[in-house]
Amino acid sequence: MTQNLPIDDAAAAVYAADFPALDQEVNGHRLAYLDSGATSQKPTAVLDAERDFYEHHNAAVHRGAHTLAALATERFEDARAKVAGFIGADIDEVVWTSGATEALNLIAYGISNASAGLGGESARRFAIGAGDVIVTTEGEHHANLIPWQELAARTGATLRVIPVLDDATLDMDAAAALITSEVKLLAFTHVSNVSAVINPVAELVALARAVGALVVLDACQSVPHMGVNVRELDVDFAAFSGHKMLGPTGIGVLYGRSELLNALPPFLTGGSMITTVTLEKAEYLPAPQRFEAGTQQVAQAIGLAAAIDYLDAVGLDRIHEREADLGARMYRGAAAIPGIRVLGPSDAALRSGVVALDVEGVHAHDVGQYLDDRGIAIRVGHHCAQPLHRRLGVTASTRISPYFYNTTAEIDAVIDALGEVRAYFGLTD
Amino acid sequence: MTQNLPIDDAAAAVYAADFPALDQEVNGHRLAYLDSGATSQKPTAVLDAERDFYEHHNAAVHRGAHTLAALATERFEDARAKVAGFIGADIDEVVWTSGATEALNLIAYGISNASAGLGGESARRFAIGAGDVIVTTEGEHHANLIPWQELAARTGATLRVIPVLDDATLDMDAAAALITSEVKLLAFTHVSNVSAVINPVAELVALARAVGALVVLDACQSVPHMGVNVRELDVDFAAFSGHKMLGPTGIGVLYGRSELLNALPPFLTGGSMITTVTLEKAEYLPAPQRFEAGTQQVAQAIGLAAAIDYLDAVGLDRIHEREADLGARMYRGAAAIPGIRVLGPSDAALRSGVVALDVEGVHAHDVGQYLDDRGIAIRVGHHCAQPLHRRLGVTASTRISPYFYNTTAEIDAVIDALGEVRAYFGLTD
Amino acid sequence: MGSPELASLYQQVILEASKQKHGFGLRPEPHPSNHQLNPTCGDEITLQLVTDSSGEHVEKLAWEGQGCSISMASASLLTDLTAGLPVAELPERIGLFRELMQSKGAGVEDDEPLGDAAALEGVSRYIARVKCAMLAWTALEGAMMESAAK
Amino acid sequence: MGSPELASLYQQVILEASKQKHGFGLRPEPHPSNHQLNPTCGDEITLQLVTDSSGEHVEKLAWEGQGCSISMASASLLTDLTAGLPVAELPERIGLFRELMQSKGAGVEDDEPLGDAAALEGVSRYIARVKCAMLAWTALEGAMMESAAK
Ligand SMILES: Cc1ncc(COP(=O)(O)O)c(C=O)c1O
Ligand SMILES: Cc1ncc(COP(=O)(O)O)c(C=O)c1O
Repeated sequence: MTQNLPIDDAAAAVYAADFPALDQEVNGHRLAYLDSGATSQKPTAVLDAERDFYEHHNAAVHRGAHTLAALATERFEDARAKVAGFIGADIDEVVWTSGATEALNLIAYGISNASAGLGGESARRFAIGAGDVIVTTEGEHHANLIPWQELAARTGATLRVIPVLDDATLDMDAAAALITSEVKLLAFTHVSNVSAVINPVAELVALARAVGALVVLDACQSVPHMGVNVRELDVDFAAFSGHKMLGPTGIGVLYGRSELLNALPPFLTGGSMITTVTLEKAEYLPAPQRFEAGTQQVAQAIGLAAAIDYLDAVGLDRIHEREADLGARMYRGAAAIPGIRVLGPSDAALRSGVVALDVEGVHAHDVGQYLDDRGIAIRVGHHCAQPLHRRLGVTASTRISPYFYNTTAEIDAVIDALGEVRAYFGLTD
Repeated sequence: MTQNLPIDDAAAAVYAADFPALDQEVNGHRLAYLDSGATSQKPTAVLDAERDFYEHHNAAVHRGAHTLAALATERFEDARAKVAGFIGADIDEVVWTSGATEALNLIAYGISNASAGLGGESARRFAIGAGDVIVTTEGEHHANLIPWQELAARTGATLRVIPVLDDATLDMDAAAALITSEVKLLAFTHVSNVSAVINPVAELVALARAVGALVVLDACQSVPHMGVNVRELDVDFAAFSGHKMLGPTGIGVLYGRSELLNALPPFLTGGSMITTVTLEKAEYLPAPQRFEAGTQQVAQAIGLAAAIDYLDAVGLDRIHEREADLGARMYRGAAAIPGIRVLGPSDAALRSGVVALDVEGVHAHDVGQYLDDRGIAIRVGHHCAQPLHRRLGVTASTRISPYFYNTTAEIDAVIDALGEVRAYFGLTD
Repeated sequence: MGSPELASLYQQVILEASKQKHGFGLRPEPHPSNHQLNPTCGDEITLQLVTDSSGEHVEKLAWEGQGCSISMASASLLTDLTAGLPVAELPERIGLFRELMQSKGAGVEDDEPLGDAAALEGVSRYIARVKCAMLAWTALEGAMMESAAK
Repeated sequence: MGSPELASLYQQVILEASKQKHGFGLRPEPHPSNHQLNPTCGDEITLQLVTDSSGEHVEKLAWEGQGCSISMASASLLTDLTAGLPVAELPERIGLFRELMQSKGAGVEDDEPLGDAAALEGVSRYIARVKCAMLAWTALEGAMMESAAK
């Protein structure tokens, strides 16, 4: 298959062959894994890279001086450079975390610590308190909502939430009204993990810049699926997880503008992030090390670098295009079935490849069970976005989230099954 | 080799064959890996367990309802049960973290959050402020010192430090004097990663209990090397890392007494740790889930469970005995070399298998380089324990930390090299 | 069409019970009660334990909630099973049901004491659904604890 | 005995320079200065840039610190190299030395401008030690920045 041609079913099948987990039977059917929005499968190249590290270079990083330790450090830092290149950041702007959730919490606690007077003079710019406002949106994953609720509770600041419209797109008029001069931070997701909405980053950044607020981007559902350049998006911080982009579990990334990372007080403290420690006090290294206390996820960072090599070889633009096709096919197929309501906007230009839907009269758990019986793995529930589900009037939804290794045949199998599910549960109309 | 016989060199060589990384040449010599105190090597069984998970069960845990997700959840929770059994805890007393450093920070931030009024009525017992005292020791790894310095800075509490004596054992008279009724928390390491000192846990716990203080045990250097039962030790919290006990990087454990974990406010917030989330507020699940926000280190937890199976098969008592032998041999050999000073106590009963030393007139980096030239991997530096090094009058030391896969021949090779190193650098006496 | 396994999960008696929801509707007057929630999907149930005047027999369970067919059917079948039973016998039945649910498809030796609720055996093959089936039963345990605490 | 590689790392000129420590001892009067620390081992150096009255030529570097033989030798050899040099030439020499250190054993085309400090080439084969060799040179850069800021 050529890098220049779009990904078709034949190409997808070739890619799929690189993923051992995709090659299995579930309940007597070949697995159709359509839950990549929760976590992606891993190609052999990633598993090999991790294993190769453990078998040949495993040692403490940034601590040892012996040969293995030096090699391990080099590979670990090469992985950081790889991630930085992938998102258009400088090397020292990439902080390893255990996942996107920790990355978002890191920012919230860093601000909390600055607000408690820690971090010295340079940290003052982050301090917030009563009268200050944090803004997020109604469409967020809990990981980009609760940390800000808690930050507000710790500091006395107020949390404002930009509402979404009936089609789950942001109410931009409300956004303009809510982002006032008291706003110190605006956090929003690039792409929704439920409604598939791709948020208007440039407009939101402009609103934040106009009032001098920091911008935090939840890039969990964009970085794995489309080309993302943090510099072009002009955000201050961005967070994403390795496991959703072919990488291992247990590794995530915080991007932060260098100047900000070097001013933000540390979050986790311990070994390898200090210059001098006395019994009274510790002096901290510059970023990114100041945020990387303790032994890091070394093998996982190296695995993530291999995942990026794989994604780069496939091409993010091709991935994005393919997923848009699969998503549109899914959307059309599902929307045509009586009693099924697809969440999110109908305009394909506003959507990622994800499709979440409600089957009238059949609980999402039962829908999921019916699909699982055919070897189709999709996710049911609130997908860690309770407020959004509440707003859209459903407790739980059924979510189909494809990746570039999925085929149209798999999408069609879902559509077929969805066409039968209401009858199976005794509903007819 | 029989489980009942002590580990001898033949047995150690058989174990070593399970560790691919040990079977390589470094600078033309067979690698002698004596840096397990920093991070251990991994047996094939652990690498296979992780890979098997990725190839057959990889899916989101505690979120999905499809077959793979259910299997992944089951394996993940089985791993937790394995860890719990290993340390004598109940299943819901084991919290996954990215490492010991995060585990210790979790406690510190939980207390911080309680002190800021979060966590409701039940969290009040953790709240501290001006007038309250936290106690740690001069012998700690930075991971068990800086989080408490920062907690004190955030809350206005005071940090007291139990000094060590010249042989790096704790000054227990000072401990008794410092642990007064104002003390709310006592944090200390079970085994020092530098001086090899095994601290008197029972005595320290008794001092803490007498004043109603919580006890936090840094078990990083004990759990991998000796049988540890948290219930018998009667500590409130304990922290350790998977990578030092044959497990993957990126996984650690916080043990906490059930009653305490369920009262402590959450630390990281996000998905999978809540019951109900509104735009204003989140309700949290009971422990351990309330501390496990976001996608967890699933493959790493499963790898750690395989590591525990391996350790159990070898037997912790045999490991402890073997390391004591290797440590004693190293101690005797090094102490007999003119110009070498071994740190820590001379009484073998007070020591783990670790030996840190100072070569008079030769900087530890140069000693390390000389050993590395022979394929001997040991660690040089302050080993994340600057205050202890300062107290012992050295900036950096050379640390030999064996595991059960090391042989006496490797120890003897270190002793030989140490015997030459001063001459090599032009020192004679 | 579903597989035979799926058919044994969604037996007719279960699908019907999930629609009929015996016991649905809370009583206005206070009774020992409990609320349970399945955090993955947001499903929930509030259940009241209504006893006769002596307090020794179940008159009827009353509950409200929303959830998948398994959780609704389970609440309905639990209501049928417990009507008129001595309160003292409840722990044993709940224990037996839990055992059945945790049996991973193996069943229990004697499921007679569970009446029609034994039809939920198929759930035990789907670990992710056990929580759904247990929801009402856990709520009943909670209500009994509240009643005991008084 | 060490390997030939080790011998090329610890050449006689390096071991001697590490003991002689040319330039050791800070001046009491103020000069542009900088402090550098290697966090792994706690090694550190404080270095003063002492210029002639015009400020255009290095009179001599003055420094204090403690560290491994590589870091001490490097400070000593840097002191020898820079004595009398035009300040304007320092950035190029430092840049060349950094290039040499990052060459992973490959060396640089022309290391003549580094004088005896070129003997540190062997360090470039040991990534973990590059920081040691760079310590004094980074401190000199820092001191120059301080001097420029005035
Ligand atoms: C005694 C002790 N405490 C804490 C730690 C920190 O562990 P980690 O770096 O795995 O978080 C270590 C190891 O580096 C240690 O030896
Ligand atoms: C939009 C979004 N934000 C945040 C997260 C949290 O990521 P993680 O669970 O990997 O920390 C997810 C995935 O679950 C997500 O889809």
